[in-house]
Amino acid sequence: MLGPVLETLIGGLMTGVLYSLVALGFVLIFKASGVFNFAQGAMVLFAALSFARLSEFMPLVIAFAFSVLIMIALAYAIEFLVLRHLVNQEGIILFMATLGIAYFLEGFGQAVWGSDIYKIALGLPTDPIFILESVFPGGLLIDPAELIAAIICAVMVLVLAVFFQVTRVGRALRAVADDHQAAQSVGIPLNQIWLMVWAVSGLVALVAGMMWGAKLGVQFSLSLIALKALPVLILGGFTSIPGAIVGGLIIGAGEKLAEVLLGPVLIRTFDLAGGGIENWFAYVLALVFLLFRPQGLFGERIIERV
Amino acid sequence: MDSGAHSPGSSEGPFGRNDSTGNYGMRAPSEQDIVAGNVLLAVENVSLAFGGVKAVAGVSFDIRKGEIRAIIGPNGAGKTSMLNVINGFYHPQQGRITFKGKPRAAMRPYEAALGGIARTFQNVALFKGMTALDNIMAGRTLKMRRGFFWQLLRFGPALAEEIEQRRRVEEIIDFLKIQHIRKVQVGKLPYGLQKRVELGRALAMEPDLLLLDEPMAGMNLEEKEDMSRFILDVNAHYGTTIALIEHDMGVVMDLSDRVLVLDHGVKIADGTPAEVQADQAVIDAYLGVSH
Amino acid sequence: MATEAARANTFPKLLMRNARLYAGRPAYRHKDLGIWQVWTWAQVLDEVRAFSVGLTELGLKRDGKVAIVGSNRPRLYWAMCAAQALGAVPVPIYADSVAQEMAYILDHAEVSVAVVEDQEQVDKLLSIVDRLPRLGLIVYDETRGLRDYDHQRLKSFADVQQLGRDRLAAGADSLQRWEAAVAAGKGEDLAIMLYTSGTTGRPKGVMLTFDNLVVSAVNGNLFDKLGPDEEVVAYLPLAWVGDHVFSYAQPFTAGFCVNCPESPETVSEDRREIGTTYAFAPPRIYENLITLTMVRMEDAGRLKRNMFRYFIAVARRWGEKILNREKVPLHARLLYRLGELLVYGPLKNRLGVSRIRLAYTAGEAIGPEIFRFWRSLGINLKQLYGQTEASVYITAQPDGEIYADTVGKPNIGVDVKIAENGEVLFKSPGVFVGYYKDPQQTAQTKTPDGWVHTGDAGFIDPKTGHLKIIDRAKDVGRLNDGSLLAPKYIENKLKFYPNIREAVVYGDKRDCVCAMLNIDLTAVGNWAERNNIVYGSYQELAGHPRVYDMLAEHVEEVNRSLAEEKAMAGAQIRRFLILHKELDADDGEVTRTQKVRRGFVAERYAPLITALYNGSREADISTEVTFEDGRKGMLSASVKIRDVQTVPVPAMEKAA
Amino acid sequence: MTIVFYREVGQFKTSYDADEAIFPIAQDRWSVIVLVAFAFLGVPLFAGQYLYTEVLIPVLILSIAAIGLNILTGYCGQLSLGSGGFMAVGAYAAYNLALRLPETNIILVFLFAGVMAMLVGLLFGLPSLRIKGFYLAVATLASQFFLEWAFARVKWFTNYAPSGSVAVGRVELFGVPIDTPGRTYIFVLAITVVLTIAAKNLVRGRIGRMWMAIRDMDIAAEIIGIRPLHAKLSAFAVSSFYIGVAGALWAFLRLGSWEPLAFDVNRSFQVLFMIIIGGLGTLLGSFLGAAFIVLVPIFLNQLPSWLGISMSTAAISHIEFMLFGAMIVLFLIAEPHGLARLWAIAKEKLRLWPFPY
Repeated sequence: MLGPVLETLIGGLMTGVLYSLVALGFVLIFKASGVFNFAQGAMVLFAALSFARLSEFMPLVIAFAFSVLIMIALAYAIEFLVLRHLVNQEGIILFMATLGIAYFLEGFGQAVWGSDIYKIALGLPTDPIFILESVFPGGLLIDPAELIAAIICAVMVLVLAVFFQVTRVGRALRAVADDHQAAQSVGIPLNQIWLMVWAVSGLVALVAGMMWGAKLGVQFSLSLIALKALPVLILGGFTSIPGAIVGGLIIGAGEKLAEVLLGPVLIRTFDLAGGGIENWFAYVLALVFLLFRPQGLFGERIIERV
Repeated sequence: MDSGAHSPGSSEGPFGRNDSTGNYGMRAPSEQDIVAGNVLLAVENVSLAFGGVKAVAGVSFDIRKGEIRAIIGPNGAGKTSMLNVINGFYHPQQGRITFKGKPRAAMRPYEAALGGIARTFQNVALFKGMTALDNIMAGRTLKMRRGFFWQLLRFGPALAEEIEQRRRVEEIIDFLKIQHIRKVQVGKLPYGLQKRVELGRALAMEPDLLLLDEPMAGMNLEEKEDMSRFILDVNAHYGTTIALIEHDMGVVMDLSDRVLVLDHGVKIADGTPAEVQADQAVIDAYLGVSH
Repeated sequence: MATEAARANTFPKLLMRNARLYAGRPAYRHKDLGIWQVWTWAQVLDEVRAFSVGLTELGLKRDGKVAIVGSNRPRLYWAMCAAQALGAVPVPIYADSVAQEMAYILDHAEVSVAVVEDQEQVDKLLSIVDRLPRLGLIVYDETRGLRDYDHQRLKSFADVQQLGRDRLAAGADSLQRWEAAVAAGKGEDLAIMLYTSGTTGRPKGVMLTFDNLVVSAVNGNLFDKLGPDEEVVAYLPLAWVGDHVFSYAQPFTAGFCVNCPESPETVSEDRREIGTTYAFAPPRIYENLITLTMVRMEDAGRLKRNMFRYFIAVARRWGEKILNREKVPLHARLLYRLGELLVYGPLKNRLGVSRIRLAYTAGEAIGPEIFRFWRSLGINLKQLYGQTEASVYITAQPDGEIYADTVGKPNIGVDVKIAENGEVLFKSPGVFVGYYKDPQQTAQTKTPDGWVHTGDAGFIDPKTGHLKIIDRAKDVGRLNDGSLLAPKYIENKLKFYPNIREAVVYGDKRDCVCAMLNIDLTAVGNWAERNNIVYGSYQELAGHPRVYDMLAEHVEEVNRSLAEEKAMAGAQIRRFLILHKELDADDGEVTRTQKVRRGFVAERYAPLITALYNGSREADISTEVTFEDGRKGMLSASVKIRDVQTVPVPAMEKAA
Repeated sequence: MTIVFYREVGQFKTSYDADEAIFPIAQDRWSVIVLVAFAFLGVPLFAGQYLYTEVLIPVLILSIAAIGLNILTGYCGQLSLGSGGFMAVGAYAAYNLALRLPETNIILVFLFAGVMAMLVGLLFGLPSLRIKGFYLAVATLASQFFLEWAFARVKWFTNYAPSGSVAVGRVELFGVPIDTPGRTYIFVLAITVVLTIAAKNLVRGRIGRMWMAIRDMDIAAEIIGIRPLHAKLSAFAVSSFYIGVAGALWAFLRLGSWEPLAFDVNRSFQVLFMIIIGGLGTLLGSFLGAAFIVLVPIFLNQLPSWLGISMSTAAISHIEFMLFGAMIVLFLIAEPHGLARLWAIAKEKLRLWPFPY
């Protein structure tokens, strides 16, 4: 019994890393511009689509390079066309704006790149690996593709974390997050900062998109899967990078385990047509969590000043 | 507008107001009053800190029925924090607050409101999206009882209640002389008028204790005079007990019966305007701080 | 109806008649607490009766005097009627007069009861009450802020009414007694005493009888066909004969409704809501409305502004003709229709004058431009010449005979003649009894055979048969070179420029004509904004060289127009200055009705006048001023003086 | 012709009742009365199948949903992305009641739908006491996904229909079958009118002021004695009721047969877009927004044929997405108060004419 569970746990953790990556995109933008970027999911879809279609008629590396350029261009467009017109608006307004952006991107992406399901062949090894055969009969099955994906993401996550903590720009970003005026007085043009974070999170989206794409093919539903990052954020706290990472892992593992362990129970008790608990488990988990610790695992506590 | 909230101590009986400058004989209650339980609110050795920062440190004072009580002090003296403690925004780490003779546990602002405490804010806190009329009407929420389904129909009792409350609110509008802006969105009003509307909203609650946080901040002389007049009239006409924070010393001395002086969260003086003015500690605290 | 009124020959009687005839119709509306409170004639009778009986209870006697102080509120009008019902005499007093002025009138009129609006007035009275032994009772309408006052001599209107109601409830006898008192009232009884803030000296108490007022009012109603359906907004001072006739005498006789505004700020708002049909105002009001309109249109988009200008031009060209039912080409009619749709209609709607059937201007000459503007919009604005001593009506313009520069024909029952010195005399049913306690003033004004000296110089215009007023008789003078000088006539020409609020012209027994001007803060201030001229104060703006330039042009235009009229050509303005402060009633420089006290101003600003005539470029002046709250202070300034072009006139025409 | 510009001279109020009327200005009052009368009597004279089923009925039903969300988001300031889920609750509640108690009067069925949605709404509204802004948005999103899942998986809800899709039989009111588009339209219109009036009464009364107070400044609201819990939950309840009813109407009278997908997260966004474009915090906005959202796709579908070019439906739906996305951003930047505000400004201009606004 333990074997399968561990298997799922590992699988879940791997997905979790992907969640973390997407969540990181949110955190980046939220920290730097206080914008809750609902369009992150759409960006993932858009990036994945671009890469998938480009890679059809050019080497992966070049396709990747182009995709990066596209994402940067996109970041620029968003900053130029939307954000700078909404400076010092309430967060909720900006949030709804990103909702609009999300819609636009989904439409635009599919209009440009088409709306079928596209494969991404990263040429990763596919034959399964078995580990801990000594411990478990038959050992635990691990899909190397996922493993590699997870590792790439993990690296990405680390890089970003370091980038934030150490580099000058990173600190600048944090400054902005704390106080816009302050940041400006330090002599950092706000627009550039925003441009940068959007570009970076675009990059993140691209990587995430590629990984997902490689896993389940590039399709519209990507943008929804990416929404999973929302509960991750609530769990981890909107402003915390470690939070995003841990939250991602918890959610990833949690929902897989729930599917396997809780699923059958529910199915039996409520006479369900199949499980599919993952669709909501993350959210409800986050929701319950919210009630007890609104500021998330790592988020700073907000004191209401009057 | 006769509110049930009039405290007996308020109507000035013999001391008729025989000039227009608004000086009400001697009101500051005697010891007997206090024995007679005429203290409306007592604050005992209250302390409040944010993280490490002490906002208020072991402050004690009382507010007596029917008086106008001023709280003054240099910036960052903890005046506003004091008000926030009184109407339940902050919960002091230590100390005791007794309102209407009942010592009270930590309570939410709306509970304070239920108890009869109203207030205005340093930088106007009106409902920007609503008209002056609606803002003041909102102040009467507690006075309105009609349930949901009557509201749905807006008929019979609900309508009657709405109209009754509107009449009362109109009396306040009349009282504050803001008829001409009745239906203007408060966001569009000049600052002085916004302050007046906010006062109106507080009055609509028919409070026993009215907390005013710098009611005259950013006003020109004329507006200040009007506002002073309104505050005195509120105190005289509705018998409302008033505690106000104000920087304009002239105003404080004219209006208040007793003055509490805070500095860096500590009480440095408490007494009649004259006494406080003479107090050395106060003078020192204010050195360099010109108002 | 005339006969009806003849039977009911006092206002209390008229009230009872109206309570019968128009029982259910609105008599008074007052915007209070956000809505229009309405009283029907029947209700008004009840209110008045209650208050009246209450007053008897409190010892008000026949021939007692009752002061009425405050803004236009139903209860204050009712107080007048309540007093009259008992044979007592109401004495309205300007609400904005300072304590001293009040003290004088209260004492002179031997007032025993004062009915006032609110705390402000009560405070004023209390501050002088020691000097007024006779004043036994003060009744206030607005209770606000008064509840802690010492109530020995103080009562609220409601309390007095309650007293009356209790008494009436106690027994039918008091009702009979009251009605008897009303019945006892006779036409020749004294109805009211109006203190005219005469342009010189102490106010005089003009005594008017019921016959004076009722008959003039009835004649006025006939003259303009006013019935019970009119709506008037009462916003002018109660103590002014105009208001007394237009929002008391005429409503009572014709039975129409009087509407009292919520507050001074909301008058125009309230006027729009009510949709007044019969309006009366001094020229200044019509002027301000236009100034405001023009100022606001400056901010409009170019297209709209041009459209506005175009159609206003159309109106100027054709509007009056159409209003006067003259022959007008079809295309003009159509254009005007379009204008009505796009501009005039909406504009009148905004200004709240859409429903006006008849509007009067009086008290002063109105600028022909302004006069025509209103008429061109289709508002039937007419001129009227009247006096307190005449219960208003002397002459008025009949419909269809409207001229900007005349004051019309004698009203029904009025005779007018011109004395040798050019002074206008009249005789009418409205002629006052006399000035209270002032026989020789009375004798000076009123000849034994009943003719009254108006003190105005004028002449009957040969072609129209209308009366024309040129100036106060005593002010018509001559320059040293003998040319005729009618200062008011010139001042009016000056004041017709929106930028000039007030003008005082001197020159009698002097070598040349000089003028002191007041700028209009609204107009000039706005002009300054548009030409981004910065100014900190009225004084600074008034002293600004570019303002001087602008006004100099105006003055020169006036000179040109003067040059065209033989009689006046000699008296052109040589030099002028702009005063550093507005002429103010509180400083006694103008009357409460905004008439300049020329003599007083001359004394007050003597240094300036000397400077005007000794050719100096500027002069220092310091004067005492009174602030709103009654405090006094010194205001000093140095005022520049300007020379202006005059149009040379052939010598032989001088001394015409 | 005088209706072109307002003529308000002579309109004065002698009672608070009149002063607080929904349309204090006579001109407005009359034009609305005429409009409604026309909707009931005039439209049926000329409207055809297409107009009914593709335009009028959808607009009306979605307006109800929009009013619901507007009460929560526009008036009380609580952002919700769960409308789709609550519509689903209404739809399935109605379905099951009609299924299991076939005799129930259709009005009761819809009421029941509303009430069930209300209860669920209250449940998912609870977090709003602790959390604000997009935290709450995420919470509501949770309800959306959970409900979607529940109706897809819990067989009982769908009466064990193998395909998971359900269908309703003929709807009838007091024996009168509501089967023709014309009748459906009148029925929906009647419900819309009633619900709109009720909503108007709520938002202009004590409760509405409570909501708006919370929206504009919750701190100040609390010190005048408004319980945040009370205000927010009541907003959630009323809002969900309206959305639930809308869901039931949509399922019964628009779709007839449906599966959970009909109420997926995109439906939530659709309703949210309606109130953003239409105008937050105005009932008028709810209608304008609904009309806009319904008409634009129709227009887009017609456009190619008018222009004589052919376009795949997929492409059109993509353009639709882009357009809505762009519109949202545009409105948030240019006119955060939406179409309703534009309308209001136009009206003010007419009132002030010829003076500038």
